[in-house]
Amino acid sequence: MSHDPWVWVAAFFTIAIFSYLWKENPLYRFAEHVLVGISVGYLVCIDWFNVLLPKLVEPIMNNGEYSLIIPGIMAALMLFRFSQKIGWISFWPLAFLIGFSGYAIPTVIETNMLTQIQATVNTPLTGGWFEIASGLLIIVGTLACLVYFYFSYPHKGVVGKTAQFGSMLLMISFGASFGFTVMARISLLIGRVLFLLRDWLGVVS
Amino acid sequence: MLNKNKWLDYLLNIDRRVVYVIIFLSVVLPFFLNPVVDIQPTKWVSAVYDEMEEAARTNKPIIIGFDYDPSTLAELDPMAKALLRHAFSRNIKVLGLNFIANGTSLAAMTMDDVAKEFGKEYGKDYVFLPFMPQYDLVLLNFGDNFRKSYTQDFRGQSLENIPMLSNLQNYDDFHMVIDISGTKLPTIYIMYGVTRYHFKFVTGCTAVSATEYFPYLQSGQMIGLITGMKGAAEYEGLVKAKLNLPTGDGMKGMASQTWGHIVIIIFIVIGNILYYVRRRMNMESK
Amino acid sequence: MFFKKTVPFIFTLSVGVFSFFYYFMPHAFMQDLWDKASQWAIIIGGGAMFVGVISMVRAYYKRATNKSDPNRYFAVITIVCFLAMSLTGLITGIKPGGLFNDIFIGIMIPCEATMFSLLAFYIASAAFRSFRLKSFSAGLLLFSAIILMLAQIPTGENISPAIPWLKGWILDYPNVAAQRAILIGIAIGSVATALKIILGIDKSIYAGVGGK
Amino acid sequence: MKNLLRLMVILVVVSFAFNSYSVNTVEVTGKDSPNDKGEAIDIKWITDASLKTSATKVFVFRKAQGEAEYKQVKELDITAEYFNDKNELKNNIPYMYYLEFRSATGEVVYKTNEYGPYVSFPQWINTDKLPTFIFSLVAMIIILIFIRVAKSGRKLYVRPLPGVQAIEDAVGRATEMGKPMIYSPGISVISDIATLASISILSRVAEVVAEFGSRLIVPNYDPIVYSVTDEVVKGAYLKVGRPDAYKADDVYFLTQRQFAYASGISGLMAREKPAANFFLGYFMAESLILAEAGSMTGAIQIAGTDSISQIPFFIVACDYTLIGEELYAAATLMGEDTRLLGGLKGQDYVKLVAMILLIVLFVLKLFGVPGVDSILVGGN
Repeated sequence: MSHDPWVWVAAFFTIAIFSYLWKENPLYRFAEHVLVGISVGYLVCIDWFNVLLPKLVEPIMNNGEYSLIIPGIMAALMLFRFSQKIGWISFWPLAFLIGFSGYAIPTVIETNMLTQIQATVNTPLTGGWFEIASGLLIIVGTLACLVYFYFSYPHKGVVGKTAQFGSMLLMISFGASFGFTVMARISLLIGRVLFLLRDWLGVVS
Repeated sequence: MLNKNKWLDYLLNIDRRVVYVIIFLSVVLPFFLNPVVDIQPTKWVSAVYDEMEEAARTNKPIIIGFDYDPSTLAELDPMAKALLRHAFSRNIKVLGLNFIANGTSLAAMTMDDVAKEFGKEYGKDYVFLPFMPQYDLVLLNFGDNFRKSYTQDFRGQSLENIPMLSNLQNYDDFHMVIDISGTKLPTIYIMYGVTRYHFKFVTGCTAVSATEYFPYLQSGQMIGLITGMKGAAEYEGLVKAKLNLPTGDGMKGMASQTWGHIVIIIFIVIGNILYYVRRRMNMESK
Repeated sequence: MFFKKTVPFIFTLSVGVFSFFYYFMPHAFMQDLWDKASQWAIIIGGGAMFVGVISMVRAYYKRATNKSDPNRYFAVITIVCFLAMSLTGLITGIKPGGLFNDIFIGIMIPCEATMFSLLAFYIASAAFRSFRLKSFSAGLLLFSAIILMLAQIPTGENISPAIPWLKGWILDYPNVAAQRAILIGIAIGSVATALKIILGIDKSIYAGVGGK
Repeated sequence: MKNLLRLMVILVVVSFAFNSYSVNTVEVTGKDSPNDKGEAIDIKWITDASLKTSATKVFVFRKAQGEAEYKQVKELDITAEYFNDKNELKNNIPYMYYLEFRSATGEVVYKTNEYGPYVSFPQWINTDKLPTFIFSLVAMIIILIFIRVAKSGRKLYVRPLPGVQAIEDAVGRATEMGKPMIYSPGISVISDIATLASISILSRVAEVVAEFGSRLIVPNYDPIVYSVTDEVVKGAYLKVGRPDAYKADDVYFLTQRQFAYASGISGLMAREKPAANFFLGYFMAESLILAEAGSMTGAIQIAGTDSISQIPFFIVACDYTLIGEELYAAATLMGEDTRLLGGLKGQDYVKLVAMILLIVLFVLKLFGVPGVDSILVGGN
């Protein structure tokens, strides 16, 4: 058994959340509401000490970088979002921030489109017949899945068959994702069980 | 006939809490049995191990992005620890980054804990830079000089006073970049970092998002992938086999993982059999 | 009208066009401008985090003061916890070893981690009660899922070495094809979204102003 | 580039011929780093094999021409044979370099000659990004054209989807049975395309419901989305001329906490025993809970989401699932949102360009055309 009071607190909250499996109850609600409050408080402190203090307050106070007052004011304007009358002022800083998505257009095109098409074309087609067939599967499969998500032509004839093949590949891929997800969820439970058994009760090493 | 029908109905509509107890036990009991689990590393995990050894050979530091919060802690923390153990045991310096505000303290703790095991000193062997918003911009600026976005470390020290950083400026000075995250951040690293600055990039991800990253592996935008708790166990196995370091939480969980998977597979199979038997009976009775 | 719509539109358009061309134009002139803009963006982003905080506190404050809400005392707990955590952090600092960190380890980690571990139970229950081979697609999906689940544990290797091999092949070939097509689709979608935002065709990003 | 290499080879050969007493000669070459903002010089050398064993570190020294003293700018491992100098370097100033190879004890094993001068200057255009530039323009133009065309109200073809039929059948069956339907628009915000698509489909479903007087329950996660779905359902009743039949209590805001939302709907399903459930929009981990609770009631379930990691659960627990962009396509077929239609068609044609590009490049590669394997993202 642990002698650290914080471990006992952690164990209490772990069990409180687990109690939800039995049914919704006040203990679970308590833990859930505590979590919301604490995580938002946590966010405030991290934001203050890691971002606003070193990037805004200190440069202005200590180094006299007064031009930073402008983004400081813009950051403050964000908070007008809640005003019924002049909520539109918060559009200004928001408009500035979302403008950066202009950089995303070429980035996305190069990273997720051109590089991916290039890699598909460059798929090595060497080795035995099986390696070559597998390589071809990537090329034909990518095309087939793209055809599946192409909506300007009815799925008839060759196009229909290709799309059908694409949908089979999609199912295989989704199956893999499904299996991985099962694994992930069980890992999360293992993490909590390990905490209860080892850190709290000390029954396993 | 009717009896059998009733029985099937009962099983198919069994109280979910019975199922809960079974899965809970299948995860808890293996911890008391202490079975030995043998795990074969996959090629993408071995690739990460080899690259880390390469970093030790070229004597260059590495970057690790700790971008996870408590919700994915169980999957990603063992992985982070395994990577750090390998790095510190081979005297590789580590620069930690973080873009997930809710996980900032976690990353700092994980780094400190593992550093303590190997007697590594903060500021000389590893440094943790603070949380930053607008990660895309920070990652872009890093290619030029990370001092553009960062003025101090997580502990509030000025970057100029940190000996490890004196010779470091941008991605070129690091052997590789690893991002550990269950979010979209690895993709952001590829988009805003790899595409422009062409560094060696490795992802440690939760199992949920694993399948999404394989196109990047095939295209070479990513050179290695560690997936979930199993990936951590594989890495721990490699480090144990080659460097004889003790294994960690990833390996510890594998017995429970095994039983968890088996129980779920059995559930799917039995559930489907019952469902079809029940449906056939319904058709016959009609 | 000018201040409400035109000014933000000009902001977005100019930053958008500039950052689009910055991608192709590395000249120091562009770089210096970009450095300044991105420094500002990080500060504004830091301020933007408070928007979420305020909106959450407002919602819980409303609930806490609503006398007809039977759960109003839970909302009070949230607000008290929020204040306590913020004050602790601002007074004692956020370095490891302090009270702030203890609360993080003692309360935040177990609550959040346990919340998500509940999914293991849900997935087990769903596995038994609702994952059905209703169609050929679902069958293919479940087949590949079971191969993967077996391959991830030593049992798969013990049944047959073909299982881990098949898993590797599925992930490296059919999966790459399928995910790549999805990736390309998402890429085109996000180009369209970014374009619509920059040119002011899509204004839904401004929805929800005024606290409604 | 080739000439430079040839020159280097000649230089190395020549230096061997004349300096036969020193096997360790290391030639250093430098040039302005290409395609950048300036303030950077690429330095390359080839470390002699014998140095690799005797030295452990390489030190790079630099001075601006005219300056008296060299300054150390970088310390590198012996394996390095390339250094991109960005260390407080200025444009348009000629710089001289030399390298020192030092042993573990710090003793200078070998010192190169001075090389240079090298000058750094900025480039306006990054020529390596030309394919990206062209393709970005093509993509943007196609998308803009179709947004225009769709806005003008012209009919654009979208292929028939089995998913649309599935939704209509489900609505029909629920109406026949006289049981309610539950419609969840997902847990995302109004600016999400998935939410827009869901609302577009809802408008059609609500019309049928209003016409035949069946019951539709819409629990919402986001307050703003709620205000829109409320309008849409109310509007549908108005459109078929039965505004009095609209029950305001059936479209409501549930909660903004993920799991509470899921268990709220689960409870609703157990109570109401719906004939059909629709989960259309963006979902996260709660998808599993919703789909399971729904399948236990025996209702027909139609799901659709662009959240890739949740699709598998919907496929195995629902009767029909709209995968990714199929959701948007179904929305354009069922609703009248021109924004969605324009976007969908524009993206479709960009996709077509991508497919053609893929096929053409692959065929060219098969015929052995040189340079195909780096045509799109070749230069770094």
